[in-house]
Amino acid sequence: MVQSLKTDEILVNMGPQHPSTHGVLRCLLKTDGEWVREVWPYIGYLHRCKEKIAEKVSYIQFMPYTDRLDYLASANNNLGWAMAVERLAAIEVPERAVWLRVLAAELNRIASHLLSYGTFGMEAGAFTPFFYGFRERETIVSIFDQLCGARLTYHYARIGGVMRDLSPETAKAIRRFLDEMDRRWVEYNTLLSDNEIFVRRTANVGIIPADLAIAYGLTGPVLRGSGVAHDIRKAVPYACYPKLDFQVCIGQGLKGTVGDSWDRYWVRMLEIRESVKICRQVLDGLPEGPYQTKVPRILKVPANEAYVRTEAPRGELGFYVISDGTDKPWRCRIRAPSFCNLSILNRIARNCLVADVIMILGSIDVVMGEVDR
Amino acid sequence: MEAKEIHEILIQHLPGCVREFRTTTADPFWVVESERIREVAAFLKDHPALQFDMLQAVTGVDRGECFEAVYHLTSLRFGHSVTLKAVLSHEAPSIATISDIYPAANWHERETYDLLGIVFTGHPDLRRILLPDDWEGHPLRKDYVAPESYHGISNAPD
Amino acid sequence: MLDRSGEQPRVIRRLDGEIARIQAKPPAERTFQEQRILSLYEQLCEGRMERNVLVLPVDAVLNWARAWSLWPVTFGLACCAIEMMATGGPKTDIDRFGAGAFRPSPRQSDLMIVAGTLTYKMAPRLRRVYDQMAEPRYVIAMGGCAIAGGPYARHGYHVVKGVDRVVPVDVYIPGCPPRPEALLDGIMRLQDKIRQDTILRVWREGFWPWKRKKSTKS
Amino acid sequence: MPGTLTDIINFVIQTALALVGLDYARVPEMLRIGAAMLIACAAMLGYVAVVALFFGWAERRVAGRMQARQGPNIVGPFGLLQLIADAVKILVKEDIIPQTAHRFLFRLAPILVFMGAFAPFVVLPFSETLVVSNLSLGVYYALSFAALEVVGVIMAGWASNNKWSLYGGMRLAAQMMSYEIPMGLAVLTVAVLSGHLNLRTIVLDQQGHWIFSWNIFRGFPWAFLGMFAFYLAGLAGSKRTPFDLPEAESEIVAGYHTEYSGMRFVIFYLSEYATMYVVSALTAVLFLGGWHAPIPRVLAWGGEVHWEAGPVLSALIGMANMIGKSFFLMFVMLWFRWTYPRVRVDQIVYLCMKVLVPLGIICLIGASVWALVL
Repeated sequence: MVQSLKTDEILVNMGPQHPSTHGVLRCLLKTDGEWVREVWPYIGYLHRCKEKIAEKVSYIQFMPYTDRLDYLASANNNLGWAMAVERLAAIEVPERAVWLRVLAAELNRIASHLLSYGTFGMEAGAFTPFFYGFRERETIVSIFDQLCGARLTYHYARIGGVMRDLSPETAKAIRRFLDEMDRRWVEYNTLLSDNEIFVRRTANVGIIPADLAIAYGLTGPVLRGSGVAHDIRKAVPYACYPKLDFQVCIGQGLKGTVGDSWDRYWVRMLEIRESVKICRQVLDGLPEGPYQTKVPRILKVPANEAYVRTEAPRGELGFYVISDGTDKPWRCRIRAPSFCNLSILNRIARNCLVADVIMILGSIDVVMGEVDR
Repeated sequence: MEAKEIHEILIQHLPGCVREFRTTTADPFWVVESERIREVAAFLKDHPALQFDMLQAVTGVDRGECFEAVYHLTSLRFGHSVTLKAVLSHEAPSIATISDIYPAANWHERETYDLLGIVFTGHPDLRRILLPDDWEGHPLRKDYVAPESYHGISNAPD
Repeated sequence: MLDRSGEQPRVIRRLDGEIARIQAKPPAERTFQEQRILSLYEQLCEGRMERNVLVLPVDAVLNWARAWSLWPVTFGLACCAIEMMATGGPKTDIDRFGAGAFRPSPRQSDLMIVAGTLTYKMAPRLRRVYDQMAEPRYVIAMGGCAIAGGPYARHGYHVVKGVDRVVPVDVYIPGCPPRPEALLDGIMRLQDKIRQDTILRVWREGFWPWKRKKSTKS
Repeated sequence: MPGTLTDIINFVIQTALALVGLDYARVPEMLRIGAAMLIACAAMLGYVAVVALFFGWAERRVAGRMQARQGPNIVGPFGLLQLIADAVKILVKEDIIPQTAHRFLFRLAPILVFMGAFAPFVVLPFSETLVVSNLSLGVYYALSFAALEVVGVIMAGWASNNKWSLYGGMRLAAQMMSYEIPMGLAVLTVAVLSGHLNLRTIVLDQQGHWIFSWNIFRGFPWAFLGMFAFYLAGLAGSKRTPFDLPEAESEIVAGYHTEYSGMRFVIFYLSEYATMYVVSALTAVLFLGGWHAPIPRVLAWGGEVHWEAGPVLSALIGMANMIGKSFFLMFVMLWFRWTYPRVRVDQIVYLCMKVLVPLGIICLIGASVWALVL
């Protein structure tokens, strides 16, 4: 009887144009009715040749391209590239610039997590969180507008410092936003995090055990959601993070198993709060002084190589740069967190429903600009 | 753990594996024998004092006369990391895969194959990952020339 | 060339003798000036035929409806897609213009906002989405990458240098990425373009279902 | 005193013809009934279109308000013409039938769906007199026609020859087949309480003391629980969030109407709002006292004081009550949609089979016991 009821498996192509694949990801699903037996992600639909371009343009010229890597976290990417080049060329950065970079990076982390909150809600079928997330994100974006004149591609951290100093008005606007964010955070949780339907959609879905997460090289909230307290800001302290007081948030399986989609989502929500805390500390402890050192217009970097790791909103962003004494890098490898995080999809999205694949994808929160580079 | 201590453990347990240990660069690196990369990777992963449990990236570098495969490993437990390099021939760059030791290497190796044409022998699914399947050439090679057009779409600048 | 009523506008009547003289000449002997006059006259007559009392109200209603109900297809490629989403967000609410109903299916949408970099791997898919859209359909190329490859135009071996190499584009919005206000402006420019449209254009290509070519869309 | 809307129309026609000196009685009876029915249906169709347009607009405005933005506000005052623009545009849009689709079924599907959504309007009473056809098995008729929609949607999903459409169709099949059970059980609860299946009689039965004679309170707690079962099942039947799986756009693109464009898409759109209205109106009729006013009779002319206010005025007031209740319940649907995430396909069946069906059975048994005891 059971044998005769066996149905056929069909292959369904999800993407590259699909409302919830975060851009242009293509997933090939092998489905048996609503059950997904296997998922094969296909990437490269946004391969913009970043690593080749890095070899063709100078160190300073490559900075705008890092903006467009993970376009939701430009400030973090700028920070990573600036740190990599400064380490290769042994450039000292003034203390104020370091703090300002951290301020920009943390604000951007909030913005990125807010967008992730919104799109995750939308993928679960709730539209309103998307607009709530965007409302606060818009405030951050306008702060960046004041800070560096751009809304999305900030180009704020420059090699040897930052682009502009923080004006008192902007500082005030940031403080106002941080106070507002505390209130909104509670509102977000009422709307989505504690919603019964949402919890049932995400808890116990797409569980990533800690050892699997490490084996696949996952980083960021995806790794921390599995209960591994690994944060580059703490593990390999850089910039002014050692002087700041913040916590590494990990998934604890509050609604289900440790490492499920809800945990990953919750880690992001907690990180918003931690970032708010960091921003306050940065504003309080911002040292006086210059915000930029003199860097030659044609920056020739001696033959050297370095792998510089920073904590972007999606995980470990590594720049492996090999210089050869000219003003252009010989090779620049970008270790994008989303690329590694996505590679686990095939492993965890098995024997689940079509709707679960969407939730797992949303909880991993990939940005295709970074996956494909 | 400092790089020097790691180096001592390496040459003690795996004699003849390390061809060179360079500390002059910002990040020290080991050049290992390309035939023994699997052995080194498995050792680094399992040794109780090292425990390099996470592979961060596999990178291919076109050095002009040769190719290099670069592996970045880190240990979440101890917080130390290493950079391994394997030198490959320019004519037929090929090295054994470590994707069964580190599952994370799977996509990285595919990408390196795609962009540089380094063949990872034993890889379960060595296909192009970023570029279309019918793309010609490996773009990150230094002698790569971009195609004139692709499927009838001109590549010439305006 | 004359319209059906036989009435000519005064300007044309004054030119009548001149036109007749030029028309009487064999085409090879006409001077450049005369050719210009003749072609202008023809254009004027054609334009006049399209502006009649039957067509104008229909045009007005249809163009009004089309201009104020541009449903975009949910199609984001890269960075610009974030600004496209921000345009739908609370600050610059694109829904005010009736263009906020993002449809997941290209069949039901009128507007494709190509927001971001188009790559060679993606180009056939973009073309396919465009092909699947129902007429009348419009395309906005948003951002430098969609216009001409943007910052990737020079060294990007895998980037299509302008989305107009794949699909016809109605409005280009420069910026990297354009601000939401710029996208709104682009939509208004598209509305201007739609308002100049006339039903006669569709009529010539077969307005009635039984005269129209059978749909052969995949 | 005319009994139904058809009678009223007949009366009006008769009067109008009498004014020009023609005798309506000499027209064959079939023709007379047919003409009246046709006019009543046209009126209902117009009403459906107006409701759909109004709620299409309201949905976007309400969504805007809930999402801290404006919603359409440029086309016409308060954006009221927005949906007119949408309708005109989409009606003149190209109508695509994919080459690989089954042409006949592809065309038939929207018609069936709309039939299923529209047919229940015939028995919906707007006031004591304003009902197109006062069927004695009104509830039964409404529910059975609602089932026709499933056939249409499965047909649409299959004939499109698109995998996502097929998913949508199959999801709806599973969803509606199972949700008809709690719906029927809830209706039976009411039927047991009032002893009728005629919608007009059910409403007339709820006449009396303010809101306490309404079914939700009369059969407390059974009908009270039954209302929630009915409303939730109806929500699932009308494919609204949190049960909008057949057209879940973040999962299966646009579900069963992925391949539909232009005119045919409008029909799906219309029938979605029509179903919403039917469910809301049926809830109002079965549980919330239909056209009876919710305020004490000293303050209103609804309910039993109908004829004191004159037939026309009382009909209008009853209609206002009825439409008001239905619109409120529809607004609740919008509220749900812009607040809740979507449930998963296994959860939707779970909710039906393990929560609503037992609830419905308990209600039915409880109501039967009460009917026997009281």
